[in-house]
Formats: sequence, structure tokens, C-alpha cells
Amino acid sequence: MLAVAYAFPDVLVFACAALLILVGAIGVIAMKNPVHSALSLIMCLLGVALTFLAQRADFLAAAEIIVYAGAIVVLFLFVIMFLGVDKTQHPHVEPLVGQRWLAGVGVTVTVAGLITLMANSHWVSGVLSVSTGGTALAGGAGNITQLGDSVFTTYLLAFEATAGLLIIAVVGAVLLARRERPLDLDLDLDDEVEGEPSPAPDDDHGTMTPGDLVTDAATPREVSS
Amino acid sequence: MNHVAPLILVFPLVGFLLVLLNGRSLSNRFVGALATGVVALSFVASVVALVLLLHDRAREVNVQLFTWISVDTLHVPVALLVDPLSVTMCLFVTGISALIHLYSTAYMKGETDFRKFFLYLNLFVFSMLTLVLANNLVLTFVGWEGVGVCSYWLVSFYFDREAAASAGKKAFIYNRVGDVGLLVAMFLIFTHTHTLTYQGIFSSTSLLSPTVATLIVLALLLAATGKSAQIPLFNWLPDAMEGPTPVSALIHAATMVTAGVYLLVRMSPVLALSSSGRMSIAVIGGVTAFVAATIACAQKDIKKVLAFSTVSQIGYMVLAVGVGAYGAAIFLMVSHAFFKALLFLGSGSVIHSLGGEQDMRKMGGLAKWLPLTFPTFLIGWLTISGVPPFAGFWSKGDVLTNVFAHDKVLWALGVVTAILTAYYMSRLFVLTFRGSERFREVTHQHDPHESSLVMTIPLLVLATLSVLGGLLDLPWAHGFSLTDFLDPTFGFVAATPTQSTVLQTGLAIVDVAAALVGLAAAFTIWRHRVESPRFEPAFLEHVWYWDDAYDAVLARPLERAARVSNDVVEDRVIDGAVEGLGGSMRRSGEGMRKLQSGMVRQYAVAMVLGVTIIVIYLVGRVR
Amino acid sequence: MTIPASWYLILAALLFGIGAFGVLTRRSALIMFMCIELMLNAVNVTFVTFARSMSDIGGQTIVFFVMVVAAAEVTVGLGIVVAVFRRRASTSVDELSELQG
Amino acid sequence: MHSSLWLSALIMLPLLGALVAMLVRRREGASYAVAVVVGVIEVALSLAVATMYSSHVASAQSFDFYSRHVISAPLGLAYDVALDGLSLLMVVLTALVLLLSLLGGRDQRREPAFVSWLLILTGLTMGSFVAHDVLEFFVFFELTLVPCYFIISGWGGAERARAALKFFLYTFTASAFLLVGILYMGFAYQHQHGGALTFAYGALATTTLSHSTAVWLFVAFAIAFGAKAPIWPLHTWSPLTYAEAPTAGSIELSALLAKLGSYGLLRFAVGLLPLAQVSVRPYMLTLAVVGILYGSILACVAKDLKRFVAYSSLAQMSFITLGVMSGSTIGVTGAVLLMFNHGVITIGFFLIIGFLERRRSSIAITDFRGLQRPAPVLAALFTVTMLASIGLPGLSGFVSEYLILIGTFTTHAWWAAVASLGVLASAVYLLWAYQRVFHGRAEGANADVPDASTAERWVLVPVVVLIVVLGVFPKPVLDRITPSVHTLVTQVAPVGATK
Amino acid sequence: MIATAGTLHVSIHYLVILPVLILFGASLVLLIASAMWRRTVPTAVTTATTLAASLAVLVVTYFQWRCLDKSGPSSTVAHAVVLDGFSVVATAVIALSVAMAALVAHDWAVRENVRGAEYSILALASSAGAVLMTQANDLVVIFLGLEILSLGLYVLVAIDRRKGESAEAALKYFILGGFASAIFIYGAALVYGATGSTNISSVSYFLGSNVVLHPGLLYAGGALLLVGFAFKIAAVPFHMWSPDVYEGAPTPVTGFMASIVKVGAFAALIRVMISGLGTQLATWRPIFWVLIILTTVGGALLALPQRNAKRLLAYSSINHAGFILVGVWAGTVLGNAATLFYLATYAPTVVATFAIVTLMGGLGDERHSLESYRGLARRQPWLGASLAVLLLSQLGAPLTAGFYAKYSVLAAAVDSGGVALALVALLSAAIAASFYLRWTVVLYAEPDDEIDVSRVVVPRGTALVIGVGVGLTLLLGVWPGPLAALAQHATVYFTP
Repeated sequence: MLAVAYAFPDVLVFACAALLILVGAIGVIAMKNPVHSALSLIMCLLGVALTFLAQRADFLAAAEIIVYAGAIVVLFLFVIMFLGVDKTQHPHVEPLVGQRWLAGVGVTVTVAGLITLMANSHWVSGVLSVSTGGTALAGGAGNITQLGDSVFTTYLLAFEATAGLLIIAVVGAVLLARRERPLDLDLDLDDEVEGEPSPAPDDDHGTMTPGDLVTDAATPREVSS
Repeated sequence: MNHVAPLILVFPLVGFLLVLLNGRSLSNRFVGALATGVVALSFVASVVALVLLLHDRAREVNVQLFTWISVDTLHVPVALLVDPLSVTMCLFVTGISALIHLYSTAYMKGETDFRKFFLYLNLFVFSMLTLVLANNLVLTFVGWEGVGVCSYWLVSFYFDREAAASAGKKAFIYNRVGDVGLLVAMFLIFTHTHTLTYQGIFSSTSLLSPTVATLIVLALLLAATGKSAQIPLFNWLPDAMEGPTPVSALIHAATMVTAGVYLLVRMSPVLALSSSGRMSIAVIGGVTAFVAATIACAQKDIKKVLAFSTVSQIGYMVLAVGVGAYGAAIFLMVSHAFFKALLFLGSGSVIHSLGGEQDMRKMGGLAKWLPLTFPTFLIGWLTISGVPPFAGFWSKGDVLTNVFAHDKVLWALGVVTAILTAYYMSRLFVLTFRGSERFREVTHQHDPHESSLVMTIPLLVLATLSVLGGLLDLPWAHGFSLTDFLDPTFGFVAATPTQSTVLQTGLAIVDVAAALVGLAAAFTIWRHRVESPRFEPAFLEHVWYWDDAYDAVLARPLERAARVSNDVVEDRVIDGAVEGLGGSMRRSGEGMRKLQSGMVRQYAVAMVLGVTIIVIYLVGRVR
Repeated sequence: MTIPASWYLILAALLFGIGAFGVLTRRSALIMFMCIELMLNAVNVTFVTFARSMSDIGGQTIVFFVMVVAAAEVTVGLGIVVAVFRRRASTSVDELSELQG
Repeated sequence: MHSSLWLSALIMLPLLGALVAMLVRRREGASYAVAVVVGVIEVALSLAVATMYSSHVASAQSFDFYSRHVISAPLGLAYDVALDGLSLLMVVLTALVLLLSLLGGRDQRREPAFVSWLLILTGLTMGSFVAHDVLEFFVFFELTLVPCYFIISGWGGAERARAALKFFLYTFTASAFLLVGILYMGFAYQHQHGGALTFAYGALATTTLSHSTAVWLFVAFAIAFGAKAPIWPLHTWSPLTYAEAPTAGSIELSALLAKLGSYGLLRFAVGLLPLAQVSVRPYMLTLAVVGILYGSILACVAKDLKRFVAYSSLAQMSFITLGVMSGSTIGVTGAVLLMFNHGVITIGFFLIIGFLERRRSSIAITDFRGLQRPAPVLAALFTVTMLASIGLPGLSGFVSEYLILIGTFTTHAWWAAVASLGVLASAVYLLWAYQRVFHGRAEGANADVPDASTAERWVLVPVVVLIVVLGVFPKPVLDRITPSVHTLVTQVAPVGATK
Repeated sequence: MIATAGTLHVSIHYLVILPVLILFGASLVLLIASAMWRRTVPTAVTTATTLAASLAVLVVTYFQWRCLDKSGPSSTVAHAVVLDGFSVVATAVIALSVAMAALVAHDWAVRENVRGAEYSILALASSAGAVLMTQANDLVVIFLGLEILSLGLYVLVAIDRRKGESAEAALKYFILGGFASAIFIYGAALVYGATGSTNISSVSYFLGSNVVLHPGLLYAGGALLLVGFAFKIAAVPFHMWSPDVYEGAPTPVTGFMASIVKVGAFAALIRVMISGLGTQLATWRPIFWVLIILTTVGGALLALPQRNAKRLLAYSSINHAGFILVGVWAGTVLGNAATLFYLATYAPTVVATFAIVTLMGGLGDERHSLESYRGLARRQPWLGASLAVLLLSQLGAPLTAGFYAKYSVLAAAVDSGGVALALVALLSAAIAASFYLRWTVVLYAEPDDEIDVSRVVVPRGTALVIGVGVGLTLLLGVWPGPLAALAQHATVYFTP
């Protein structure tokens, strides 16, 4: 095993990545506790980052860890904590008849089918290097340069569009997460412009949540539901 | 001729229209006079036409009026054919009609629908004349149907009575069955000859193959059985007696019912092409004559007896046609018109005198109370019984002689029928005029009274005609007889075997014997009796259960079929399929709705399964 | 030895499948989101693998966009979950079936 | 060749009339007056057109009043009108139906909305009959459903909603086949001849189609038109709908709109697919014969008068189908004539039934008895109508029925022979119904039924006059129909007999 | 289509992306205004801004069309977006829908006393996404456009936070939308692997110049992309979100969503499946075929038992989606033109319909049972007649735009040999007719005394929207020529 790893370091890397990914992914769907799921997700994402590294996508590997593991999963965890999420759910109990069975068969057949189809094409059939004009992918700093070039040329519009996407996401999150004030839905962006959702307390259920700590005390309003 | 022939038609039509359009403003008297007058004028015109025709060497005149239908190869003109046959028919139709119109003015007096009666009657005369004078089958059909519908109206004249209404309907529908035959005959003829005028058809008979000709003849026979009340369509006629008695006399004895015979005679050149067809006609006629005669022996209603007697007599005519004795058929038709009209009007007079009673068991001994009706009726009775020298003897004898030449069995049947005829007519006569007076209960102890002069004059005229009718066609008067006059019309007649005078005389003796046997038997049996189950078997009284058979075989199954069609086929099968389709759509909508459970994960599964199917399809495609 | 692209692609497909299965079987909206993240990551792996196979930087660039989308989606998604949680104190999607039929 | 403005006027006048009727709806009776005026003008116009129509116009198709304007080339949409012997009578009938159903309808049916719908329906039906472009025809044909739907569902009987829906869905579904068929022909033509998409009648007639395709198209057309006509077994909407519709609605439906079905069958199925029709003829004829007998049988057991007329109409319309499919000039001419005659006769029937309903608030046959005594004029009018329907010679029904039967006999003897039984059957059910309603002793409410009022008599006068005149002297009409029919029928001369 | 790698200069034809910029810019302006403004931004201002922006877009599309006429279709920003007739017309339709929906939403907000700019901000941003989809020439751009559109809608659906359904609908929409997005982008990845690019021009160029002997990867990618679109347009069996979302969302949002999502998604669908992967049309057709049958028939059948107006319209829109797919199935110029024609007629119709439904919903937006429409046409003839016309148009009655819409897609299908398809679709329309008619009957039925028969107040803005919707429906029904010609003309420029 070790010998194999020594002889083919790439295989070792791949094996590690695959292990991380699959175990992490299965963890996400199998864990009872959402927090555990989130942690499994991090594991999975680390594996994904590893595959990126192994495939000369150094920058993306870094971004994967920073954006996903660093921001997104943290966001998840934050919300989980914030909502004090119920742990009563048993992933092993399926209320919908046949759901799991259908899902299993459907997904398995689909994935198998997709793999078959991919194999039919010898895995890749596209032309080489449309955007880099045939030059090989660079690693390290070169990778960043290439990415930068690409973003500001071929994908300039997409890049700009992501800006819009983020803005709308922010606005949306802000709107959604505020407390219910049915007759007055104006935006108070002053203190929420940074894009983090500002969770509001859940007064309906009388539970003390972390959200209460960030309630805008400066603008006390009557609580209504 | 071009002016006279249309006039024959126009007079009754004018009468009809005048009454139709001004009915309310005209008095009953005027309407009666008008209706009678126009028919009389029509008779005059017919006489003129006869005179003109006699001066016409061709003995055939075509009067074109206007084009009725003209499409592609189908040309139907409104045109009249004046030839010996049509003129003969016109004469006796208009003549008898005029008499019966006259009779009716008195008979129908006091009826609420007096005007309507004459309206129908005039229209009937018009239709009958159209039938007779038409120069093509389609126009004949117009008259054919016209008389049918008038008969419908007149039979159901007392529509308040359910029986009358039903009888009218029955008459029309039975006729209609025959009409289908006439239609099919026309279709066959047109398909093969591309013409429907008589002259056109007769000049292209060579285009008709024997099979087609037989089919045509059979179709025509069906038409004739309907209109002329022959087996199997004869049993509407007795029911038609629900109509007023003059109607029975005119339509259901003298004129309309002979239209079938007329049609067959008219189509004689086509009949000539099919011997099997003619044989069928003869058999139908012979059998009908016999069967109707047997039934007449057991009827209690005076008009019913006369009705079956009519059927039987027309059977003779049809028999005559079947053996190719067209002249004899027409001769019998004319003489029958005289004596049967006489008998009906006489019976009408009797009924009238008894306040509407028709049951012979409640009559008897009327001879002394009805001094004019009795002798005229006596003449009628003797005439129909075939007693010489009255018209019936000659005409029936003519028929039987011809039949004898063709088929001995049918002749025998004819003779037996003759015996029966004499028998049942005598029975009728005895029960009505002889024996004890049984009518008191009906007349509420009043004495019966003779009818007015207006009613009896026609009786007298008809009685005269019945006596003298034989002169029209005496067997030895060759060259100046009805048959000779008519001969050109028939064109080709199946050769009548010449018969020796001895044989003819022998046959005449047989006829007389038959009549006397019938008379004697009737007098013996019925002089002292009113009812006699032995001689009135139930199956005869019930018309051989003919109606019941139709009921069982046709009417009831059809009714059941209608119910089944309505309740099962229509509601459940056809509409059921439609509604079921709609229902299944609704149900499948409801069913699919259950899948729409609100469970988001199920929605996702549906999506995945959709993807799965697409992927499977694609995998299959790359393979 | 260089790992063939097929290995990565199969790995990605499996990851995608696991993610999809998770979406179908987990009732917690939060975990469903995580599963969607798994699916997106499978896409990322696929892109990167293709980018390597074809020596094309485009694939890597797209991964970048996918990450942004993922982040944006999560932001909005969690906002919705919070909104729903306010009413029901549950993140289970099975309890959301008022709208149906 | 006359100006097509005449036809446009015939189409537009009722539509404008509807608009005016709605505009003046606030004034009591004004809408109705407008509608009646429009109806009178429409009848006059149609008679004028009928008089002007010359059956000897130069073109081979013998179309008159022709003109074509393309509305949208990409959609293949055009305004294209023309008149020939097939549509001439239908135009007159359309105008007549409008006027008579306006005059004969019940008083409370004189609401502005009702008369507006009626006018719209007339305009659209008129459009269908003069449309010389297949797509244009379809548009009009389909559009007629809308006013019908509103008329039935707005002013019908107790089950009006169901009846209207059933009627709409039946015809709407069936017309799906028509639209697809039309499109198929249009594109087949375009693929063969290039150029813009067109549905011009003359153009489509020249499309070359394989035999099986043509047969399929014929079947599609037959379904669409068969549901409208109706042809057995696509008729089951009609009893319900006729029974539930208001009198004017029943008149429009059976006297007029049903004719759209047989007209369409003749003009488009037979006219555009002459060779296919030879193959399907036996089947269509069989359906027609079955329809004749089936309709007659069901008419015998119908429980109310409108259903009764519905089934008798099924039988009559089947006669028309028989004639249309006969493949003989005589038969087809008879069918065209019967379309008109049946229309007139049905107007008569439904008007009288409407009068009876007004008197007794019922149309159940068992509710009537012995009406001839208290209402002799009504009975007489019914009798004339009935006898025309039975096919009594001298009245209009006979000429057409006779032509159909004899024409069919020359080409398909057996079918015609069996169909002749329909002549018998019609007598059976009509007389039976007559006996039950008018004969017998009138008692109770029936004894006090008033006879036809003067107004009612005058409404029926045109019906009776047409019945008699067309029965006695149909020649001018036949002379106008025959050339067009001949052109249509002789298209198949090489294959089928033309006699 | 070779990318300009190596240089950092990207030429940008601003006219092309101006509609997106305007819409997004307006959204941003409102966002900033509401952030800066101390008080709540008056609804009138936000609505006016939305209207101004969408009208500006309409004006821009006019110039775009002029530009097209002069110099033909073109692509810009490194071929990421294109200017062609299709995108121009689709953009115009979206702009019109946005304007109409804004008016409806305005009156809704006034009635419900909802203040604030969020509807306008999100609607403008979403529509920017939709416009981006119509122009996008790159799978990634389509993906981003789709996400912008969707994220905006998720939030809009949840905007009425008084109601639990609103949030429920949003969550369902979101979960399934995210799922579908993941599938879509996976498809994009596979297509990328199969062709070497995500740019549609490049993809089509690649497929046009290479014979793909082993198209498995391409097929897989295409299929997943198709599924992504099928979800957006709510094709059966990917439709299940739509009734729930239509019902749960605030009614003006539903109308907005029903129109612009369809336009954006169908535009992108055509660009991807017909323009990009059109060489494989033979492979996609059977899938479309089945989808169409399921969608048309399923939508119609599911609508039959509905008693809720919004749900009914949701299923009806599924049925319509099936019809529009018929045009896509054809895959010809005629088919594209028909699709465009359908979208252009359907969008205003459906917005106007939902405008009336919004009105009828009453305060609280809750009265949506069909029973509440009983006798409407008798109380308020114009409103009732308008709804009747709109329903008849959706039914496909002649003399309404809906007829020619259906007609044109069916014509395209028949032209391409899809007789059976056209027939099935039409028969589904017959099924659909029954529920439209049932609704119409209710409109004209005798009012039920037990139900509140208060007159519905029709505010001017909504009245205008209804007027425009009905007017267009009737105008196009009588005179479809210009739009048909435009649609036909538009697709001439289709592929750059």
C-alpha cells in the first residue's frame, strides 16, 4: 500500500481526496446532527480542494477552502446554532412511503447512466484549450495569472454578473431575515450593508436565541407576529 | 287537349285553395257546393278529354306543363299523359268523387270540421288525378303520396278518438312501407334507363336485364300491396274504417286503394319482362282475395265486412294483373268502384239512420224502414255476389276466365273466393235488412228514417251504374269494349290463350253456381241467427291474428330495440363513452393531484426520475 | 502516474449522486442545502478535471463563478429558512405541505 | 364576377349590428329593434346576392364575388371570400335564421346581450359559409362556438351549463383534427410549390397527396365536421344541447350550425380530397345509414320535443351526409338542397316548439294532448312542417331527399336502398309524435291552449312558403346549385361514377 | 468563434447590454435610495422608477432593432452576449411585462398598505437576469442570469411575510430551484467537457465542424441542461413546484413570475438546445416530444379539479409551457418564430389575468376560490368581460391572440412533421378548454347571495394593465400580421 503510494504519489493523493470526499459526503447525508453534517461537509470540501490541487488549480483550491469551508460552512453552522435546530430528526426514519427506495434507484441509475455516457465519449471529447490557445495550464502563480486573464476577457460579463448576483443575494437575505413587520417593510440597510444577514429574534416561540443579541436596540419596535 | 287535361287537375285544386285560404269566411253550404261543383267540373273536363282522345289517332297525348326537377341527368317534368288508361281512371274517379261529394254534403252536415272535410276531399281528388294523369313515375309518386296523406287526414278525421288517430297513422305508415317499394323501383329504373317518364321507360325496356326487371316488379308489387291493401300490408284498410263513411266509400273502396293496381297496370311493359314477377303478383292477389274473404265472413262491423270485401276484390284485380289480364283488372276496378261505393254509401245511410251504429248484430229488419237504401243496397249485394246480369258478374267472370287460362290452382282459389264473397255479403245483407229488428236499443226506440234526397241520389245513380256496368266490356262485344279501348296502353300483353265459347260458357256457369252456393249458405245459416261461433272462428274474427303477428314480430322487437338504443346504446355506450372519457379525465386529474402532495422531496424525486428516464433513453441511444 | 480524468469524473459523479440522494432523503432544509453544495462541488470537480484534460483555464474560471453562485444561494436560502423557522420552529420540509393538490 | 363587397357586407353588418345593439342597450327595446332591422337588411342582401349570383361565371370553379387579401403571410392568414352554388343557399339560410329566430324567440329573450350574441353568431356563420380560404373558414368555424356557448349557457334551461360545456368541448375537440389537417395540407402545398404559406382553397386543391395521407386527412376532416353535423356516433351532444338551449339557440344550432358540418364535409373533405373520399365512401355511407335509422329509432322514444327534433335532425343530417358522400351530382345537389330545406323545416319545428313551450312551460311530450282542437292553426303549421320533414312530395323535403336517394342509388345502390327505410321511419316517428301532441282529447290545461297569435302565424309564413315553393318549383335553386356541384363531383370522374 | 485570449482588451458594444444595465442600474438606484433615505421610499417613486426603467428598455430595444436592421446580429463582450432579433423581441416582452406587473404590484402594495422598495428592487434585478438570459451566448452567463432571476424571485415569493404560504412557497421553490440549478450547471460542465467551451457559438461551431462519434458526454450534458430548463418552464414532471409557488406567492409576483420566467427560460432554451446543440436535434426531439405530451396533457388534467384561481392558472401555464415547447420541438426558423410569437402574446395575457386575480383577491390577497368570481360579469361587466377575453385567449379561441399563438406553434410542428404532436397538444387544449369555460360560466352565473358581492375597486394602474392586456389580446387576435412578421423577421438574425 505504502509502496504503491510511494511509487504513484498521485494515486495516493487521489485516494486521500476520494476518501475525504466520499466519507465527507456520506457524512453530510447520514449524520443526525446538522452540526456534524456541516463538519462532514468541511471534510468533503477539503477533499475537493485536494483534487483541485492535484489538477493544477491551485488558486481554486485556496478559494475552495476560504470561500466554502471558511465562509459558507461557517454560515451554515451559524444558522444552525442561531436557530437552535431540532436534533429530533431521525434520518433513518422515512415518513414518505417509497421515497428512499425511489431516490436510491433513481439516483443510482442516473449516476450510472451518466458515467456510462461519459465513458462513451472516452471521458472528454472537446477540443483542447479553446481559451488559452493551446498553452498548458500553469500551476502556482501562473495559474492565478491565467485565471485573471480569463476572468477579465472571456468571462468578463459573467464576472460582472456575479456582482449583480451577490447584490441581489444580499438584499434578499436582508429582506428575508428581518423580523415580521407586515405593514412596514422598508429597508434599513444602514447597519446591514455588509451583506451578512441580520437574523432577528424569533419571538413567536419565545426561545432565547443568539439573534436577540444583535437586535437593533436603537430602533425599538413593537413586536408583532 | 293541352287545355283540357290540366283543367281536370286544376278544378279540384282551385276548390282546395279557395277553401284553404278563405275557409273561415265561407258558409258550410257554399263550401259543400263548391267542393262538389269543382269535382263535377273536373268530371266534365274528363269527358271532354275522352272525346278528344277518341278523335286522336295516336290515343296518347303528352301535356308538358313545366320542369319540376332537373339535375344532371335527372329530368322530371310536370307533364300529363292522356291516354285511354288515364282517361278511364279520370272518368270514374271524378264521377264517383262527384257523387260522394254530393252525398257528403248531407252526411257530414253538422260536423265541426265540415269545411276541413271538403278541403281534404278536394285535395284528395286532386292528388288522385295527379297520380293518374302523371306522365312520369315521380309525378305519380306525388299523387301517390298525396292520396296517402289525405287518407291519413280523413281516417283520423275524428282525431279526438284515439282509435281514429291511430288508424290514420297506421294507414299512412303501411302505405309508407309500400312507398319505399315504389322509391326503390324508381331508383332501379332510373339507374338503368336514366329516365323516369313512362314513355321513356317503355322505350328503353331493353336496357333492363331480367333480374333487374324482376326486382323492379317486386318493388312495384310492394308498392301496390301497400296502397292497395294486399298481403302483407292489407290490415290498415279495416282500421281505416274509422274515417267517415263517405271517405271509406271514396278512398278506401273506389279510388285510392286501386292506385296500386293502376300502377301495376301502368307499368305493364315492365311487368312483361318478368314472368316470375308476374307470378308473384298473381299469387299475392289470389291469396289476398281468399284470405280477406275468409276474414270478411267473421266480422261483426258492417264497414269492416265491406273493408275486407274491398281487400278481397282488389285481390282479384291484382290477380288479374298477375296473369296479364290488364283490361280485366281495370274493368273490375271500374265496376267495383260502382258497386263498392254503392255498398259503402248504402251502409253509410244505414249507419246514419241508426245514429252511428255499425254493429250488424244491432241491426236487422231495416228493409221496410229504408225504402230507397234497401233496393239500392240489394243491387249492390247482388252485383258483388256475382249474380248475372249485374256488372260484378261480368267483371269477375272476365278475371276468372283469364286466370283459368293461366293457372288452374289460382282459378280454383278465385272460385272459392267467389263462393265466400257471395256468402259473406249475403250474411251482411241478411243481418242488416232481414230478420228481427234489433236496433231499438240503439235508436232509443225511435224508428230509423231514410236519409235525405241528397244522400239517396248518389245511391240511385250508383245502383244504375252497377246494373249497367257490365255493358262496358261484354265478352262478345269485341271492338267496342273497355278492353279494346285500353289495349293500346298496354303495348305488349302476354298472349291470352283464346278460349272456346264452350269453355267460356262453362266458366260462367261455374261463376253463377259459386254465387248461388254462397247465397244459399248464407241464407241458411243467418236467417235466424245473429251470432254463430262455429261460422265465425276467432282466428278469422281476429284477422288471422295478423296484427298480433306484426306486433310480436316487428312492433314489439322494434320498440324494445328503440328502448335499448335509447337506454343502453345511446346513454351508456355512445354517450357513456363520451362522458366516460370526460370522467376519466377528471379522475386522472384528481389522481395526479394526489401526487402533488405538497411534499417537496417528492417533487424532487419526480424530477430525479424524470432525469433518470432521459438518461436511460440517451444511454440506449448511444449504444 | 497521472490520474486519468475518468477517475475524477467518476468521483464527481458519485459525489453528485450522493448530494442528490441527500436532497431527496433528508428532511432538514439546512441539510438539503448542504447536499446542494455537495452537488455543486461535484460540478466544480468536473470542471476542473475537464480544464486539466483540455488544458483550458476556462473550466477553472467557471468554478470560480459556481462558488459565487453557491455562496449567493446559501445566503438567500438560509434567509428563507430563517423566515420559515420563525413560523414553524422547524427546518423540516416535510411539515411544509399546506400548499398541495 | 361581382364585387366581394356584398359578401363583406353580409359578414360585417351583423357584427356592426351587435355593436350598435350593445351601444343602445339602455333604451328599452332598442337593441331588439336594431337586431330586427339588421335581420331584415341581411335577408334582403342575401336574396339580392342569390339573385345576382350567376352560375355561369367564367372561372372553372364557378365562384362568384371573389376576392382575396392576405392578412399575415407568415401565418398564412388571408381574408378570402367567394360564393358558389354550395354556399349560396347557406348564406340565405343564415340570414333567414337570424330574422326568424329573432322574431320567434320569447319576449324575455330580447335582451341586448342576447340579440348581440345572436348577431355576432350570424356574422361569424356567414363568414364561415363564404370563406374561400381554408384557414379563414376554420377561424370562423371555431369562433361560432363562442357566441353559441354564451347563448346556451346564458339563456338555456336548467342544465344549460353542462349542455353548453358539452357542446363546446365536443366541437372544440373534434375541430382539433381539422386544424391539424388544414395545417398539414397547407404545408404539403408549400413544400411542393414553394412560396408563402397559403391556405387558399384553389391552391390546396392542387396539392398532391399520397393516398393514405389523403385518407387520414379525410378522416380528420370527417371527425371535425361529423361532430358538428352530427354524424353518428358523434352526435350525443345534440339532444342535450338542443333540449337545454333557448329556442333561438336551438334554431341556430340545428338549422344553421349543423350545416357548417355537412357544408364543411362537402366543401373541404370531399372537395379537397376527392380521391380519398372514394375510398372512405363506403364507411361514411354506412355511418350515414346507421345515423338515419338510429336517429329515427331514438326519435320514437324521445321524451321531450326538442330531443325529438334532435334525433330527427340526426336522421336528416345523416341523409345529407349520405348525399354528400354519394359521389353523384344528383345526390350531392340533393344534399345541398336538403341542407337548406332541413334548415327551414327545423326553424319551423323549433319555432312551434317554442310557442308550445310558451303556452305550457314544458316541452315534455307527455304534457301535451289533443292540441289540434284548441289550436288548429298551430296544428296545421306543424303538420306542414312535419310533412315536409317526412318528405311528402310537393313539399321541399321531398325534392332534396329524393335527389339524395336516387343519386346515391346510382352509385351505391345498397346503401340507398337501406336508407330508403328512413323515409318510412320518419313517417313513423313524426306521426307518432303528432298523434301524441295534437290528437286525442284535450283536457285540462291543454284544452285552453290558445291558438297561434297573428304574430306567431306571420313568423311561420316564410317557413311555410319556402317549404311549398321549394317543393313545387325548386328549379331556379337547383339550377344555381348544380354547376358548382358538378365541378366538385367531376373532380373524381376518373375514379368514381358521376351519375 | 475564437476567444481573444492573450489581451486584456474586450470590446463592449454597450447598446447590447444596455437593457441589463438599465434594469440593474434602476434596481441599484432604488437600493441606494432606500438605504440613504431616512424615511421609507414612497411606493409611487419606486413604481415610477420601475416603469421608467422598463420603458427605457423598450426604447432601447427599438434602437437595438434599428441597429440590427443596419448591421445584422452581433455578439459582444467576448461573445458572451449577442444582439439578435430574438433577444431584442424577448427583451421588449420582458420590459413590457415588468412595466405591467409593476403597476399591478403598485396597486397591490397600496391596497395592502405595504411600503418600501423591495418589490421594485427585486423585480428589476430579476428582470435584468431574465434579459441576460435572453441575450446570453454562454452557458455560464445563462447560469448566472438564471440565478439572478431565480434569487430575486425566491425572495419576491416570500415577500408577503404575513402569510405562511408565502414562505413555504419560497422554501419549496428555493430547494427545488437550487437542485435544478445544480443539475443545470452539471450539464454545462459536461457540455464543456464534450465541446471544450461553454460559449454557445463555440459549441455550435465545434459541433458543426466535428463529427462527434461518441456523443455520450454531449448527450449527458445536453440532457441535464434540458432538465434545468424544463424545471424553469415547469414542464411535467419537473413542474411540481409551480402550482405551490404560484399559489403561495403574492399574486402580483405570480403574474410577474409567470411571464418573465417563461420568456427568459424559453429564450435561453432555444439558444442552447436549438442554436448550440441543434446538430443533435434528432436526439433531443423524442425527449421534447414526451415532455410536450406530459406537459400539455398533464397540465390540463391537473387543472381540471382545481378550485383555486391561482392554482388553476399555474396548471394552465404548465399547459401553455407544453405548447411553447411544441415550437421548440420544431427546431426550425418557423418554430423559433412561433415560440417568440407565443411568448409575446402569452406574457401580457397572463400578467393581465393575474392583475384581475390580484384585484379579486381582496384585502389580504386571500379570496382566490373560483366561487368568489360568481356573477362578476354581471356586477362589473367590463371587468368580467376582460377576464373572459383573457381566458378565451388562453383557451385558444379565434380572434384572440391565444389562437394565433397556438396556431403558429402547431403550424411549426406540422411543418416539421409533428402531426401527432400537434394533435395531442390540441386535444389537451380541448381538455383545458373545459376549465377555462367553467370559470367563464362562473363569471356570468347568477350571483350567489350568500357570497359577499361587494364591487371590486379597480385602481387606475391595474385598469391600465388590464386594458393593455385585453387590448393586445384582441388586437393581435384580429390583426396578428405585424407581430407574426416581426417574430419571423426576428429569427432571421438568430444565430450570429
